[in-house]
Order: sequence, then structure tokens, then C-alpha cells
Amino acid sequence: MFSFQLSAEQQEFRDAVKDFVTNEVKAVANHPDRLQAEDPHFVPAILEQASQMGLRTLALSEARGGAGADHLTACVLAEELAVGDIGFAATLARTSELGHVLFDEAMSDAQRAQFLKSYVEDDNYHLAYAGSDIEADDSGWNYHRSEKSEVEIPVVATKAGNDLVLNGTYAFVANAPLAKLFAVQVKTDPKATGLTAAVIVLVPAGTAGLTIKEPAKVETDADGEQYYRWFHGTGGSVTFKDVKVPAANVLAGRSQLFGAAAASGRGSPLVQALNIGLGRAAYESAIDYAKIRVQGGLPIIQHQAVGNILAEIAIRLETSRNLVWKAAYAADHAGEYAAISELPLQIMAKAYVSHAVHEAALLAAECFGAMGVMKDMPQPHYVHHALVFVHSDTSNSTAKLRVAEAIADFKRD
Amino acid sequence: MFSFQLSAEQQEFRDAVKDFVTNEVKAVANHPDRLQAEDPHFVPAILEQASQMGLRTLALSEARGGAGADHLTACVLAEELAVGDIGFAATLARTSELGHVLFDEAMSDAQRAQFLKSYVEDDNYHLAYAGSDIEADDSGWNYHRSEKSEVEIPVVATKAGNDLVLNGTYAFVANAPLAKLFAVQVKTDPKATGLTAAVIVLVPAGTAGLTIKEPAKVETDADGEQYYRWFHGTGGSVTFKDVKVPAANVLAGRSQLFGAAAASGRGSPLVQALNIGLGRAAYESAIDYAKIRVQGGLPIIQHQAVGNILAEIAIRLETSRNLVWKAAYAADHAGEYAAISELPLQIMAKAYVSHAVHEAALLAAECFGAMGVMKDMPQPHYVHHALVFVHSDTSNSTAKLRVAEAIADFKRD
Amino acid sequence: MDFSLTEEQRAWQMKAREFAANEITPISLAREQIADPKHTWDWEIIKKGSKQGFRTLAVPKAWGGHGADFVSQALVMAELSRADCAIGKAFSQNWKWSHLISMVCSDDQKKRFLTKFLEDDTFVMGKGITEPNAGGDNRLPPPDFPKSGFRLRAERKGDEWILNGEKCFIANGGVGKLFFLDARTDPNVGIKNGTTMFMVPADTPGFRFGKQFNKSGWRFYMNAELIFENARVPDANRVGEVNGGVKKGTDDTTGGDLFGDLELAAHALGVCDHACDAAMKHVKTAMKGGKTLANQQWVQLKLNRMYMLTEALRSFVMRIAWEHDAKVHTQNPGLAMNFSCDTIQDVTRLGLEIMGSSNGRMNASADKLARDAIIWTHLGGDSVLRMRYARRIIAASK
Amino acid sequence: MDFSLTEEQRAWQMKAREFAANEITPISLAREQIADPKHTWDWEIIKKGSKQGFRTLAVPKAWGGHGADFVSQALVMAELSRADCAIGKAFSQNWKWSHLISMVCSDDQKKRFLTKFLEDDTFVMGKGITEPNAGGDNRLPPPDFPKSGFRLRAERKGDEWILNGEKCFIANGGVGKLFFLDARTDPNVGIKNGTTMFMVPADTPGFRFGKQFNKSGWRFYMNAELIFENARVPDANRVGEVNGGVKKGTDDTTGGDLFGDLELAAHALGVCDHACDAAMKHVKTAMKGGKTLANQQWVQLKLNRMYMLTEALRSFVMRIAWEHDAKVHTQNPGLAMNFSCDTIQDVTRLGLEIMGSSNGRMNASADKLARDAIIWTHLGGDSVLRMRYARRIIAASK
Repeated sequence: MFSFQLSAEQQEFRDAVKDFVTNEVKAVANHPDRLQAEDPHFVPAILEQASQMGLRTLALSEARGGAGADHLTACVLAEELAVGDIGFAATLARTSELGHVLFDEAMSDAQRAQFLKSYVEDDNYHLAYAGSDIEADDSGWNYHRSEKSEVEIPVVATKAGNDLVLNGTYAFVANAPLAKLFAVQVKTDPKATGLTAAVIVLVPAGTAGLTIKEPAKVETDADGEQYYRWFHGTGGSVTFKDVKVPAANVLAGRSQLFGAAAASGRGSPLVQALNIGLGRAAYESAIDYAKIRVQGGLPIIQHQAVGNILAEIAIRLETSRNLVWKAAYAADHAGEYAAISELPLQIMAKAYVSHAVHEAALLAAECFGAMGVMKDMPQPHYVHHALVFVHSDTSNSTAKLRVAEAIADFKRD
Repeated sequence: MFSFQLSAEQQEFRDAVKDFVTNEVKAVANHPDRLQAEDPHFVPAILEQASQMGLRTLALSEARGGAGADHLTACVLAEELAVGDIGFAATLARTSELGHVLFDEAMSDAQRAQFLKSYVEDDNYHLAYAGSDIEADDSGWNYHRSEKSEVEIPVVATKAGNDLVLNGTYAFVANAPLAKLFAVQVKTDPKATGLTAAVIVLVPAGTAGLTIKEPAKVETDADGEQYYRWFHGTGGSVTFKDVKVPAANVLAGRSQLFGAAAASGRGSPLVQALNIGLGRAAYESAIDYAKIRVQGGLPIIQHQAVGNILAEIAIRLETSRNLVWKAAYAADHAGEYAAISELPLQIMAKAYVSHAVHEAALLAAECFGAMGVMKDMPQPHYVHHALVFVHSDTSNSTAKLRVAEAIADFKRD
Repeated sequence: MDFSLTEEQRAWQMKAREFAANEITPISLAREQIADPKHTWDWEIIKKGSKQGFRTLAVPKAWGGHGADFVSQALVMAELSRADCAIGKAFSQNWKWSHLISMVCSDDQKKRFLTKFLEDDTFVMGKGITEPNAGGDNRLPPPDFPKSGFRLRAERKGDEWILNGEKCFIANGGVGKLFFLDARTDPNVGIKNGTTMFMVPADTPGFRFGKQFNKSGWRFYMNAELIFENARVPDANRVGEVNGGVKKGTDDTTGGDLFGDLELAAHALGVCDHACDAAMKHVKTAMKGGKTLANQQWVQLKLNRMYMLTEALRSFVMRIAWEHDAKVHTQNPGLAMNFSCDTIQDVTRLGLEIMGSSNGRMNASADKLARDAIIWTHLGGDSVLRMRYARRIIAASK
Repeated sequence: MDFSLTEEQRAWQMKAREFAANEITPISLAREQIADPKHTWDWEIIKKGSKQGFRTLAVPKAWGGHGADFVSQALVMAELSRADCAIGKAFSQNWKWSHLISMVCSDDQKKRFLTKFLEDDTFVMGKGITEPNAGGDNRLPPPDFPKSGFRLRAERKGDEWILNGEKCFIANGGVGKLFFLDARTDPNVGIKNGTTMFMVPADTPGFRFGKQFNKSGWRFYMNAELIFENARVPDANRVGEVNGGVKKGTDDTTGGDLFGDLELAAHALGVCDHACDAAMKHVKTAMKGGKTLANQQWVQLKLNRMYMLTEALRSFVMRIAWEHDAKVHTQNPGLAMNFSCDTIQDVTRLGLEIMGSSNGRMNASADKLARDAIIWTHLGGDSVLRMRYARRIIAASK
């Protein structure tokens, strides 16, 4: 039976997070020093508090000590957290999402026995995945052609008795500087291509030979071009130099962690739920400002030109949220997906929401006039973070081509 | 509990309508002669068939012989009908909507006793409302100012014993040429302004002195400017020349029929549900054509440029439908509106969907190249009808300003 | 850098403006309201305009024409289209083929056809390229499928060519007296190398008009199928070399293609001017919420956008007209045509928005402009055309 | 109609192109990566550019400057900004005030300030209008609230004026040697009638720089608060009449406002060129799905749009530069500025799209261009500016 109402439990949890964000997170997130420095990190205290509210272990099943949130609930709360700070919310979402996949789905009992207790009990225990989520990351680029590009796995694992010895570097892994446990995609044959010979192995932080390095502000490529690293929250390169881990740390039967759902575009739209929170932060700040800023003898919210901007933002956020919630609901009810939609909602959400929120962030900044580009204010940060969402995962353009393949019933071999 | 799944009953009804549209409606709607002539009328046979399926009396309560559909169900089915033909669907939607309001809500037992039987039993019994739905039709234009424009009621009713004598003309009333019963907003004092002295009176078709005239193709105003009449389905001017009706035909306690919900922007988004059906018709025709039209050695659906267009349309329709369904659900659960949304969803749907479907219709026409502007094809008609939706009800721009007033918590006195 | 006009350019502009206001505007809506697509055309306005020189504007002075430069041509197109772009197009369509005749035809052909063209006020011309199964493939021939494109077949038989096949969506079809036809003279190679162009008078045996298309916009302007059933065309009517009909590369020297870019862009400019005029008139008189629309902020913002885009387009159009006169070859004319497509859509839509919501009625002129504008989406701005110019720019970049 | 350049115009263009490539491009990203907004400025590049004439370009020849016309100025701005628009703006900001001095200042003022300006390679200038509570109200003074607008107060005391108050978001604040200030000399009337303009050297007693703003884009270009605490300005530094500081109506003859329109539009053009260059380079080398990006249809469509908008903007910019030189007064410069705002957003965003999705990294130059572009949304295209031009067009229409 169709219903657009969250359960009482979902609403309560959301209200609690909203209060936490309003009372605790915003002051830290929008502290002038932090805005000026554009420091993507977040003070540990707030992450600890969030953990104590159950947000770090949100998706972990209740039986294992988590909150057992489904995708929809995770999306509802991720939006609220991101209203406070996008990096903070992304970090928590990443750990929570990995917590469910690793502990509820991928680990053996023995592995769980080794790692679960610390994950549940340590408020500073975060997770990271060094690997490629999707094999066919060039789908879309290969619109209507069967050629697949293959993942390149940069870390090689060689056997040494009961151990695996890891060598290689992942250039960027989200959550790496905070993570206490890494799931690492490695290949056991240096000559293998794609996912042949790929396995996933658990590597605790602190293992000898494991080095985490935060990204340089600027990277220069072989072609002399400079690049900025775009990400939310925290992350860094992860280098393995003769890192020895027991072969028992391999996740049985896994060559990738999120592959199937993400490749079909029918997985959880968690990333875009975070993005909506970002858009809301921009929107709410613009409303507040428009009510107090006086020009022409009236608060600018009373000018049609500003009212129109706020309505444009509201409509974008409303349509974005509906799409994300629907995609999350469909991901939660994968068995009935066909009755809910014929199309890949997760990938549609990526294409639509990232564009809509970027526009919303720009429109919100416009309400602030010159203040909207000054780092005294969060506005330019909102615009930047919204751009990062446009270009994370897959590009919007290739996302649309993946939708088009679904429309055309094209199946890649 | 949140759910994006329609009930089994809703799905069945939808599938039945979809079959009807595919097998019966489309052939009539897209008949070459009809497309060339741009005749907005629809052959009665199809309306009769639709009536026999229960679509004419869809919203009327079950107890009174209808299907008792709520707003959501009405929207789901209106979309399907409009895939077949927009005018046909609009006619049915209007009669169904009025059927519920008049027979379930507005009429006295005595009035029902007089009219209900024919309405339920006669497959050709349609309804029309000659009056203004919303008093403050200039809200939005009066952004953030308390001045209200007042409705002008063009028909005056004077008492003559137990009768009312009606004189005056409504320039355009939807469904008028088909209607067997009119609800007419009149004023009982010729000097009254706005809704003071307004009452609504039932006038059966065929009453002496009642004249229905279909609209001229072109109307010329006092300023010498020419105008085209824009509407869906059928309609015309309704003139009252000494029309005598019993005073017992007055709807007790009503000065307008839809006022409150429409004025608050929280009523049913039925009109935009029809619009989505129009967009679907354009979309589905573009997909069909793109699969068979070969250029560059390949069906054009295999060209990125065309795939991108189809994805853009799919995203617009998806986001539109979600918004309309949410608005319909909220209108069905008016008591819990605040928990569902803080904003006027019906008016947001108007602003968003009409824009999105117009874009979708243009994009779909583009897939057809030169064929897209030839009246051999339905494409130019889709574009025209989409434009009519942009400009029906209230303009998109003023709709957004009404949203902005809600954002600012502005209350008109 | 000089944006001012010469006296001659200014004179053409003024003459066109007067003709548009006095002759075209009064009949524009009446013609478009005729339901039967065979009857929207009006020979009287063609004759009147022809006597003013608007039909023969582009014929070189040496051949007895006006020899107006491209800047003058752009000005005249914009002025005529400010009143009715379908009527404006009915005139300028002839210029395209005057350019073609004067640039690539033999003296004999010039003599035979230009003379008739100049003498007869009802002599209008067109060109047939598109066929039911060949639109985009003509514009951007796919390298992987060399034989795709139009299929009209011409086979030599003595001094004649026998044409068989069909063209569709052909401008001035139904009223034209002379058509240029691209036909396959070597069906075993692609259109680039196997095409010959012919001049085919309307009274050619075996050639007839088929269906008259019923367009949603540009209703005055005729559009029909051309049908060839063993049509016999003398070799003397062949244009250029056998199999040399479609020019290679980007330097179209026929005057056809290049001018077509300017033509669509300049007509779009006229439509945008028309939309601005109408919207301005409306906002100064119509009242809502107790004030004129001109005092509504949202109306001001939309009006700004209409004028802004229109002036951007005017700048671009005048620049490419100058580039044509100066024989500067760039991709700018193509880009300007694409831009005119986006601009005309936006400006006419904004016009509708400003003039909309008057009790379920729509200003007839605003409605017409929006329908006229949609024609541009396939003529001036479809993805094939956009990719074509992008590829040329990529190829030309270092 | 003539789009060609004179030899002098072409010479300035080439000189700027060379300087941009050899001097600006190598330092552009390095300067923008400096975190502290006080240290992004680089006197070396200013001095080098000054020696080439880019600081003093607009000073009339009669006063010892280069006297470049507006077309040359537009060309130089576009070329410099093709390398770095914040550096380009640091130069052209001075032209605005050179225009002002040469058009409205007394000979004594010209002598005193132009001489110093010409001699000193580090002499840069700015103007203060905006204040914390007065932005939009300065641009579009609300008729219902006549006293709104800036509040900086100037009171006469003998031969001096005593200034008190604060300006914010002032270009070249922190590095400028001379500022033009709009101050209220009659606080009882609106800014149109109660304002006087003053020239205030940076070493004026009682005048100091406040906060240096940390912008997300245009990072090279300085922006600061100006604080006046009983600052003493001699009456000899008053510009024009008392209470005559803000010109009435639309004919701004100070050269300030009008040039500002051209300035933003021309710089935006340079940014768009930069974005096109970078995207073109990228698509010809980067591979996806087994082919270069240049072979992806969606990339071609985006590239077409980048070039199309850029060429439309170039046409518009060159036209309004000519209009300035020809002293044609229209609303076109304002519309061109609005258009440049929309164009620069679109083109830089498309650049990001084409260059995006390389493993969570973004080309540093594409990233910078998009941040630079956002500045235009309030400087060149906010709703207040758009409504201002719309109202002027409405008022001027018959």
C-alpha cells in the first residue's frame, strides 16, 4: 500500500539527528577558521558523539549491535547529517555502509569474531575500502557497444606460507586516515587483468608496511597538467610495502565488494542522499539570510527575484528527495523492483540529483551577493562540494547514457 | 510505513486502462484525419467505453455507485488515459472530479435524488462547472502583498418566486458541449463584488435559455490583438438568457466549489497527472521511432545523442510522477499534511511538471527531425498540449512565487 | 571593427522594414490560420515583394539583379521575419539558389534560368536533398556506412538523365518553378563521390509534386514531396561535373550551405525581434496584481533575458554576414545557426510566458512564433548539425 | 559592417597574447594556490605588465598614455584573461579610473594623479561604493526608500572633508594607492542627489585597509575593506560638483559604469577561450571506452556548445567595444555583461564536465576557471543588474 509517510521510529531518529546537527555540528562545521582553511577534516569529538548516537554502526544489523537501518532510513539520516557538514556525514555514511557489507554479508564467523567487537564498541573505529566498486566503470562511455573496460588492480598479493604479502598503492581511498580496518581488493597474479585473480583481504590499520598519506593539494601528471583531489570527508593514498596478513583474512567468494548492485544502477542512492543534505544546508542558509538582509527597504525574501530563487531551490530539493527515497525503497525491496520501476533508479538519482543540487548551491550563493564567494561564509564550500558530487562515481553524462541503455533494453555481454 | 508500491487493486485497474488505451484509444486518437484537423473533440464511442470501465464515475464514492477512487488512484489512471489522448482523458477527469465533489460533498439528499441516477447510469452524462475555482487568482502576482484580486462573477441570478432567473455568460467552461448538468457560480446581487452574494446553482443541460457555443478559432479583443483559445478536451461559452431554475437547485453553503484546497496549493494534482500522460505519449513514441529509424547505419537509439535525449525525458517523467504521487497522497491524507511536507505540493507540481513535460515533448519531437513538426504525426500536438499545461491554472512564474510565500511563511490576510 | 551600415545596406533595411509593416504584418495571421496547407501560400505578397526586389535580391548586378551583399541580405531577412518568418523565408529561399547559379552554373545555364527568374515575379526555386530515409546521413555522412544517404537515382541515357526516386520535406515544393536536385549517379560509392546536381524545372516530364506537408509552424511556407518517375532531365541542366555534386571538405563554395547558416540565423533574429516587440507592448498595458506587468520583477527578469539573447544573436548574425562578405571561412556561421536555434526557442518561450495565463487564451502572435521557432530544432540545431561543426572545429584545432 | 582590426588594435592584441603566454600562464596556478589571501598578489607581474603598457593602456595620449581605444582594450582584456582573469582584472581595473580621471577630473587633478600613475609601475587604483549594508540599493536605488544606499559620510570642514564610515569588497583594496570614494554629503536626500565623489590616496590620515577578503575565485585579485575614521581629504580632491557624484539617468559619462560592463564581458570572453582551449587539448588525448573523448558524441555536443557560446560572446563583446568607441549609447553593454555571466557559467561548467571524472581528480585549471566564473554571478548578472537594464529598456521603448 502506497505511503509517503516515514514510520514513527524513522521520524524520531531523524528528529534526534536534526537536533544534534543544529546544536552540535553546525557550530564546528561553520567555524570561521575552518571555513577559511577549507580543511576537509572534522574534529574527532563530533564523530564520537555521532557514533554514540548509533550513526557509525547505523546499517549494521541489530543482532550484531548496530541499528539495522535499511537503505531508506540510511538515506533519510544521511541527508540530515549532511545538512550539518558534508565531510562528516560522508565519513559516517562510508563506515556505516561498509560495516553492513563487511560484517553482515562478507565476513566469515571467524573474521567477525576477530573484528566485530572493536567495530561496535570503539567510537573511533572507522572502515575503508581500497578497491574498485564497479568493474565496468566505462559503461556509458561504451554506449551500446559491448566492449568493457577492465578494472586495473594496483595491489598484488603473493602467497608466503599462510600469509599474503601485499605490495602496491591505491592512490586514493576514502576514510583511509581514520580507518582501523581496510578491505583491500588485490590480485593474486601480477599478470591478471580485470577481476580475474581478484580477492578482497582485510588489513588492520597499523599493520607493518602499511602507509597512509593524505593527498597533496596539487598533483602534477606526466603530461604536466595539475590536478586537484576532489573528495568529501577524509581520504588518502594507501601504500602496501611487503604488508603481511594472514590468508585467513581473505573474504571468501568476493572479487569486489559492491559490484552487482552498483553496476546495475539499482543499488542504494546513499551518496545522493548526502548531496541533498548539502543542498539543504545551502537552501536553509539562503532563507535565513534572505529574511534578515534588507535592500530596497524590505527583507530580500520579499523581492520576487529572491522568492523565485528560493522556490527554484525548493523544487529541486523536493524532486531530488523523492527520487532518492524511491531508489532507496526499491533497493530495499529488490525482489519487487520491476513493479516499482523499469529503470535504474540509483543511476537516475545520480544524474538528476547531482545536477539539481549543484544548481541549488549556485542559486543559494547568488542570494548572498559578493558574500557568496567569500570564504567567511560556507556558500563557496557548498558550491565546491556540489561540484564534487557531479563528478564523483560516474559523470552525469555517462550516467544518462547508462539510463539510455536501460531504456533501449540494451544488455552488455 | 513508507511504500512506493501501489496496491494490487490499483495495479490491476492501471493495467486494464493501459490495455484499453493501447487497443482502443490510440487508433482513434492518432488517426491521420484527426491529427491533420487538430480537432480537439473525441468520438463519443470511446468515452462511452471508458464510462463502462468506471472511469467517468471514478471518484464518486462506491456507496453512490462510483469506484471511490482516492486522489492517488485518480492520478495514476489519469496518466494512463492521457497516454492515449489528452483531451479524452481531461474530459473524463473533469467529470469524475466534479462527480465526487457534487454528489459526495455538495448536494443535498433531495438534489442527489434528482440527479444521481442519471449520472451513474448514463454513459454519456458529463459534468461541467461554470465558475471560478480560486478566489485569489492573482496570488503570486501579489507576491508578499496582502492585496487580493477579486473574482468577477459574470452571471447574475434574480429571485422570481421559487425560481432563480439567470442572466450572463461564462466565456469558457470545460466540458460544456458534453455536459448534462452544470454547476454554475452566480451572484444574487448584481452589485456584489468578489464572493459576497455568490451561490452555486445546478442547471441541467437543455434548460430553456441556456446556450452552449464552441469557441471560435480566433478571438479578437478590444485592443485589436488576436487570441487563440487554449484548452484540453472540449469546452465552450455558456450563456444564460432568462434561464429559470428552481431555487432548490442551489448548493447549500457553497460560494465556490474547489476554493480552499486549490487556494492553499495542497489539493489534488490531477491536472499534472494528465500532463505526465501526455509526456509519456511523447516519450514512448520517441522510443519506438528511435528503435526503427536508421541513420549512420544504426537505429538512432544507438547514437549517444539520441540516447541522451531519451534519458533526459525519462528523468523528467520520473521526477514528475514522484512529485505528483506525493502531492496526491498528501491530498488524500490532509490531516497529516504537515508530516509529509511543509510546502504546497500541488502548486510545486504545477510549476515543476508543466515545465518538465514541455521540455520532454520538445525533446521527443527532436528525435523525429522534420517529421516532428508535421501534423501527420502526433508530435506537434504533444508540444502544443504541453504548452497549454504550462499556461493553464496559474502561470509557472506565479506558481513559484506562491511556493516562495510558503517558504517565507507569508500569510495573506 | 565597425558595426555601422553603408548607405546601401541601410536603404535595403528600411525598404524591407516598410514592406514588412505595410504588406506582411496585415496578412500574417490570416494566412497562418488557413487550415489546408495547400492554401496558405499567397501569390499576391510574393509578387508585391518581388517588385520591391526581395525575390531577386541576391542575383549579381552583372546578371541584372540587385547584387546585395550578405550584410544587406541578413538585414532584409531579419526585417521581413520580424513580420512573418515563413513569408520571409519564401523570399530568401530564392537567394540561396541565385548564389548557387551565379557561383557554379555555366553561362548558358545562367542565361536560361536567371533570365526567366528575373522576369517572372512568380518564379520561385527550391532544392531537394532530404528523402524519407535520408536526413541526418546527408548532413553527417557516416564513415562506417559509406553508401547511406539519399537514393534518388539519375542514369544517363543519351543527352538526358533519367531520374527515379523521391525527395521529401522540400521547401517551395508545390509552388516552385525550378528545383536543384542531388541525385546518385554512382550508386556504388558514398554520396560524397557519387552525386551529381541537376536543375529540374517543375514542368519536366515524369516529375510531379506529391504530398503537401501540413506543418505546425511556418505555415505560409510550402513544403512538399517531389516525385520522379522516369523524369527526363537534359544533360544541359547538369550542374558541375558528373559525380562532383557534393563538395568535399569544409569549404562549401556553392554558396548554398554557407548561406543556409546565415539564413536561418538571420530569420531567427527577426522572430526574436518580433517576440520582444510583442512582449514589450503587452507588459506596458496588461495589469496583474494592481500594476502593469512591466512592474513585476519576474517579468522584468524574463524581458531582460529576451532582449539579452536577441542582442547577442544580432551581434553574431552581423558578424557572420560580414565574414561571408569578407570571404573569411570559419565554423562561426554553423555555430551562429546552432545559437539561433537555442535563442529562438528561449525567446519565443519567454514571450509565451510573459503573455500567457490570460484566462486560457494565448496571444495568437506569441503562439505562432513559438510554433515557427520549433522548425529550427531540426533545421538549425539538431544534434547532427552540432556534431558536424564540433568535428570540424576539432579537426581544425592544432 | 567591418569586423577586421586596425593595425594598432591587432598590435595590442598580439602583445597581450605574448605576455599572457610567456608571463602570466606560468605563474597563474601557483598564485591561486597560495592559501593566505594577503599573499596571492605578485608585484613582479604587475611591474612587468606595466612596462608593457597594460596598466596605463587607457590613459589618453595627450596625457602621456597609450590612448588605446575600447576595441583594443577589449582585445587586451580577453587575451590577458585567457591566461588568468584575476591578473587581467588587476590591470584593467586601472583603466576604469584612468577613463574617469580623463573625462571628469580637473586639469589640476589630472596633473597630480595621472603623472604619478604613469610614473609608478606599482600605482594601482580602485573605487569604493559597496558597503556591508548597501549593495543592491546602490545599483537600483529603490524609489520608495530614498535614503537607502551607502552611508559613508563626508562633512566639510574648511578646505577639507572629513570622511567616516566603511566600504567593503573593494577591488585593489590592500594594494591600491588611490581610491575613488562615493560619500554622502547630504544625508537627508537619496544617493542620486546627496553624493559627492572624492579621490583618496592610500596614505590619507584616518584611512586604512581592514579585512582582506578570502575569495573562492579570482584569488590573485585583491579585495578588502576600506575604513575611514575622521579621514581628512582636501577639497582639491573632490571630483565634480558637491552632491553631483552619482550621475542621473542612464548616460553615465564618467566612463566608469559603462566601461565596467565591457570590462566584465571581455574578461569573461578570455575565460571562455581558456576553457575551450583546455577542453580541446583534453579531448584530443584522453581516452575512454577505447576511443578519444573527441570521438564521443556527448563530448562533441558539449564542445559545440562551449565554442558556440564563446563565439556568440565574442561577437557581442566586439560590438559593444565598437559602440563605446562610436559613442553609441544603448543598453547593449549591460545586456552583454549579463550575457557574459550566463556564458561564463555554462562554458566553465561544460569544461568541468568534459574534464571531470578522472578518478576523483579535477584538472586544476578547469577547477579554477569555474571558481573564477562564479564571481560574475553577482558582479555581472545578479537579478538587480538584470532588472536595471530591463527597466531602462522598458522606459526607452515607445
